[in-house]
Amino acid sequence: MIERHDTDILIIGSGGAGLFAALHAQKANPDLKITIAVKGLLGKCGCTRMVQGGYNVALSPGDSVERHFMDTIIGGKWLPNQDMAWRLCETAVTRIRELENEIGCFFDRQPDGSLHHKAFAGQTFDRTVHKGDLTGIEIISRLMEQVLARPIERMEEHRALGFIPSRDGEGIAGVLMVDMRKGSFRFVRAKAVLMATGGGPTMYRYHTPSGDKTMDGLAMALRIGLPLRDMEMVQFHPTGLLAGEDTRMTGTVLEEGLRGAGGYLLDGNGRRFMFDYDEHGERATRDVVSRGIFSEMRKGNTTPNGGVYISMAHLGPASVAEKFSGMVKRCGDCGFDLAGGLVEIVPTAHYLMGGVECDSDTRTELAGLYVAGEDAGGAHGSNRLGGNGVANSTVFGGIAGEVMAMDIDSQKTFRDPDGELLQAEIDRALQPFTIHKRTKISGNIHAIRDQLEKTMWDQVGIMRNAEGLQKGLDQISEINGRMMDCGLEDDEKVFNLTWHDWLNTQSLVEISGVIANAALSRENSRGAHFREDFQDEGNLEQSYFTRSRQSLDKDGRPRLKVEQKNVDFSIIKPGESLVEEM
Amino acid sequence: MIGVRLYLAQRLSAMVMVPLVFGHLAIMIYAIRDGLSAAEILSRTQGSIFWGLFYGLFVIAAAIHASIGLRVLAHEYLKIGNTNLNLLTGLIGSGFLILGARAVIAVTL
Amino acid sequence: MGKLLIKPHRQHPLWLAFILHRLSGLGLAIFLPVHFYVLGLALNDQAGLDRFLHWSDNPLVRFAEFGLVFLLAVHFFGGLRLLALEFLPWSPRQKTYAALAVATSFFVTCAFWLNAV
Amino acid sequence: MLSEAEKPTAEFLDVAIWRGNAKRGVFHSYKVPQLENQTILDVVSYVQRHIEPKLTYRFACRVGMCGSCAMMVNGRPMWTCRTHVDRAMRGIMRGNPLTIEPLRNLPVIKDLACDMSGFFEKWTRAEGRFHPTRTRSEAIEAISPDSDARKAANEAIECINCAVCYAACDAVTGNKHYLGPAALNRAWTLINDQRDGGRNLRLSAVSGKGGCHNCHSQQSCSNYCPNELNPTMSITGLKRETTKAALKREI
Ligand SMILES: Cc1cc2nc3c(=O)[nH]c(=O)nc-3n(C[C@H](O)[C@H](O)[C@H](O)COP(=O)(O)OP(=O)(O)OC[C@H]3O[C@@H](n4cnc5c(N)ncnc54)[C@H](O)[C@@H]3O)c2cc1C
Ligand code: HEM
Ligand code: SF4
Ligand code: F3S
Ligand code: FES
Repeated sequence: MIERHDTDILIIGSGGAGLFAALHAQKANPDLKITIAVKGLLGKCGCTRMVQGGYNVALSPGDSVERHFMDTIIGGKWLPNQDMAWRLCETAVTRIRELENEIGCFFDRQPDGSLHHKAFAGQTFDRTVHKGDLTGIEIISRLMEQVLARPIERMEEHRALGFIPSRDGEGIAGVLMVDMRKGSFRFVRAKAVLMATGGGPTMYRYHTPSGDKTMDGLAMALRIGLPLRDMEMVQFHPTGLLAGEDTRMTGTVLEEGLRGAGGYLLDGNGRRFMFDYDEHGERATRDVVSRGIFSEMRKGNTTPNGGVYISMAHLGPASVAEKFSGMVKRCGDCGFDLAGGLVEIVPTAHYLMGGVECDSDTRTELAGLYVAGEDAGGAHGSNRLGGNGVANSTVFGGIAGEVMAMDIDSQKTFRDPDGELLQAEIDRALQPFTIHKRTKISGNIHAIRDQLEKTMWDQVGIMRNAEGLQKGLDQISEINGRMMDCGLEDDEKVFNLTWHDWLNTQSLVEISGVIANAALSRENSRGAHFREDFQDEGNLEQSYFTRSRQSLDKDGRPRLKVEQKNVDFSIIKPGESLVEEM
Repeated sequence: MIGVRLYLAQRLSAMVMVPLVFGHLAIMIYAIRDGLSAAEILSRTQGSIFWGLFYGLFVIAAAIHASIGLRVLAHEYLKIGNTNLNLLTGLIGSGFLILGARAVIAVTL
Repeated sequence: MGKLLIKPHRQHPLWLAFILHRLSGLGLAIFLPVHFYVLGLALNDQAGLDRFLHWSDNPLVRFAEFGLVFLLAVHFFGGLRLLALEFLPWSPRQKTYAALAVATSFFVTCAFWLNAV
Repeated sequence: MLSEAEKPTAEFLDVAIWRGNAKRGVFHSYKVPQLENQTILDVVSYVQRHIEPKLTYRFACRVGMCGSCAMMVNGRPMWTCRTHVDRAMRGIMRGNPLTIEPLRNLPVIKDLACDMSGFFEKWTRAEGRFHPTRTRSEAIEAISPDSDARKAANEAIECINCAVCYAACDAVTGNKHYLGPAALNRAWTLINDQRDGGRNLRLSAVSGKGGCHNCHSQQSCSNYCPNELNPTMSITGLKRETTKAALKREI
């Protein structure tokens, strides 16, 4: 019933991290068998493709890796893992050259032929390299072409379900997957596994990431007891499109530049409100604007769909249509007049800074398991700079590829999988069918996910407090209970999206619990984490990050423990700087 | 199913035919004003090296052009494979050539 | 436009121009051998050729001839359009050219026909 | 904008969705509540969420970047996440019921999801990838954004590999070797990329039995490309360059 398959290196996910890992591993050792397994089509899912703004890299004269590093640390409010942050800024320089010179990306140029760098919020230098406002498409399409042309095995529409450690628990033996097209299980043994499923906070009512991202990787890591850090750190983008409940357009990003160019945010009555919250008005930072909008929404000063408006018309519809042609066209296709009318918006969950703990070589606690990209925690601390996301996934994806190839060089055999765990993971994936066999009731998984999204948005969202977080936790556990009553008729597993919706929701529920617990444990406000009951940022010198880890209690029930670990200021301490004039 | 060489042959033959067809159309419009008779046609063409070359070239170009054109149609609509296609192209081409040569000889010699 | 006749994804002017070129080419390829054969009659049967030309005074045959000239004209001007499209720098006015090609072929055919009757 | 008469008035849309597998399939009818903000993808999602849980389709980004969600809507290929229902039902596109089918020219896996591997295999076969002439240890080449070649390269670059053009093209339907508009469009960008070292390789690759010369300028590709790219123009460029190369006996 379960098919077996072997490979040397198994990569899960085909975003910037996954594709880079494959290319680097292959280059490091062309004899290795390398497999990419991905939930959608290779290169056509995930968020690297959706990158609009661009890629941060210190290339211009006058800019420096030190400067980029300092911006990253300060942007992350001293929480980043400094070794990772340094590695990120340093390697970004070679990575962008590799993207241009070897992979074939073409980034926008200045009239003199050199790379164009644009400004991005939170940075002391214009260092964001881009291809118009479709940078991600250029990066992923070019990477994808290179991967397609090489002997790299592809398992498309294969969903990873569980990491299976070895019998002795010393390392990873392989990954359980379901071939979504056939609806059948496959166990893939590998000497090294890279987790690059890209996190993605899609458990919020409004969210930007692609539909395939549902925290599967983090949930898998959680279940085998790996430590997750910074899980309370969820970044919200202030301007997501608000188009109603039943459309997938809702939550998608409206460009940051609209505010920068002078767009107004208006409440339901047409009043500009951002100056009530910050002297910079609409041009304040992402988190401030998100909180401003959220406050108005709480007060009920909302538009018909419960958000606020963005208005550009005062800048002249024609010039807006020219300057933001892509955005205006996208809105137009969907029935909105961005250039001349009012468009409803709402803050939207964008990025998860938290992830699996690892070292700056992408190694996790479990031998043979590596992590890169948005799944990895640490590089951004409490807040990610715009432009550091794709840099992060491409930098560490490449590193993972090399490190994996090196690490398994002397490894002759596969690890022996823990059969019990494998069976447990299969049973877990089959749960909805088992439930249905027992109850004969088909549940409504979409209603459950809606409930989860509402809970996370209301209680564990942009502004948090102890009472709400506790309420959120209670609701999450209630939702978890509903999951266990939500059956699915077992008559067709072939490409059954509703089964996958069930599995998606399950991953989201698991990780939502972690986010809420971590948020409850951090009693200060740092970066993306804002506690109404603890608005102070806390002592910088004694900065700590949260580490969440799940273990089984003596009755075999999962228990989550959240610890506070001191940040290791391995390179720089609060109050110091690597850059002279800062 | 054609590669660059067949493509070129087809386009070049088309270009060759451009002035020829143009000329032919013009003459036809002029010539048929008061009806067409065998004698009339022949009196114009017989013994003329010019018309011999003119129509000779046309026949060759048309043979190349049409055989490749029909090859494309045969492949796309009848799903004929490569070997048979080559055969077909050759057959059609020589058919055109033979019939055409016979016609040119008939009207010019 | 007949949805059944022409599938929706084909319902745009340039596809119609394509199919017109294709059908006219096919028509010519079928007609030309016949034409050659008829002319070849002159080789040993001038009377036969005359009989044919006489027969072709018949209105029905006349109409068919009109069709053939139209085919040639359509394919000729359409072919010019294609050669220009392929060998000259791109012009964004493809639809205009396609329309122009068809219009010119009508014009030429009419000229031919007016002369003939 | 829609005239009053053209505005769909019904509260429910009549939708016919093709369901089946590689071997056979039929249309199923559904009634979907009509909303003010509603894309074709939303209609399909509604059916899966509320009526037919086993309906299979594909999407990822929801905003026209990933090219996963293309389908035939009222007989025409288009991205569904960025096609408002109103637009699909206007003018010549109008259809009642609204019909939704998998893309043409690709084998169906199930319902609305097709197997795109052939499409990407042709992308590779057309040498649709960069051949480097520099390494990561060298500086990035200075390239004027205003040169003609660069402009030509940029014009064709923003392809999301959605296969809408591929589904629209009858040359693809007729000729299984034909590389198709998207792959050739990509090859053209690379031909114009002065950093690339694979020119002759690529010109040969697009000159074979499935090459650019099998395009008959139907221009359905350019007509339907949701990103307003013009593969026809790219293909004519390839035809010219391969012609020159063939005459010079470079390929
Ligand atoms: C709209 C948007 C705009 C952004 N703009 C920018 C920007 O301008 N600059 C910037 O730096 N960053 C930006 N980001 C963030 C950036 O896109 C991400 O941080 C980065 O691309 C993540 O890369 P990744 O490789 O980790 O994951 P992704 O690219 O998201 O890839 C994850 C992959 O894992 C696969 N996967 C998921 N679950 C499973 C499973 N269970 N089994 C198998 N495969 C699975 C997915 O299908 C996907 O292929 C943006 C993000 C969004 C959503
Ligand atoms: C000056 C005269 C002509 C010109 C300029 C011309 C031009 C062309 C061109 C450019 C094509 C290629 C279409 C494509 O594949 O995209 C073509 C196809 C074709 N031509 Fe001609 N042609 C001419 C005369 C003829 C004649 C006289 C015949 C008939 C004997 C003919 C028969 C065909 C056929 C059968 C095709 C294939 C149709 C297709 O592939 O769609 N052509 N022609
Ligand atoms: S050329 Fe246009 S239609 Fe074709 S795949 Fe690219 S984006 Fe899609
Ligand atoms: S539709 Fe097809 S025939 Fe050519 S112009 Fe486009 S590729
Ligand atoms: S879902 Fe990505 S293009 Fe439509």
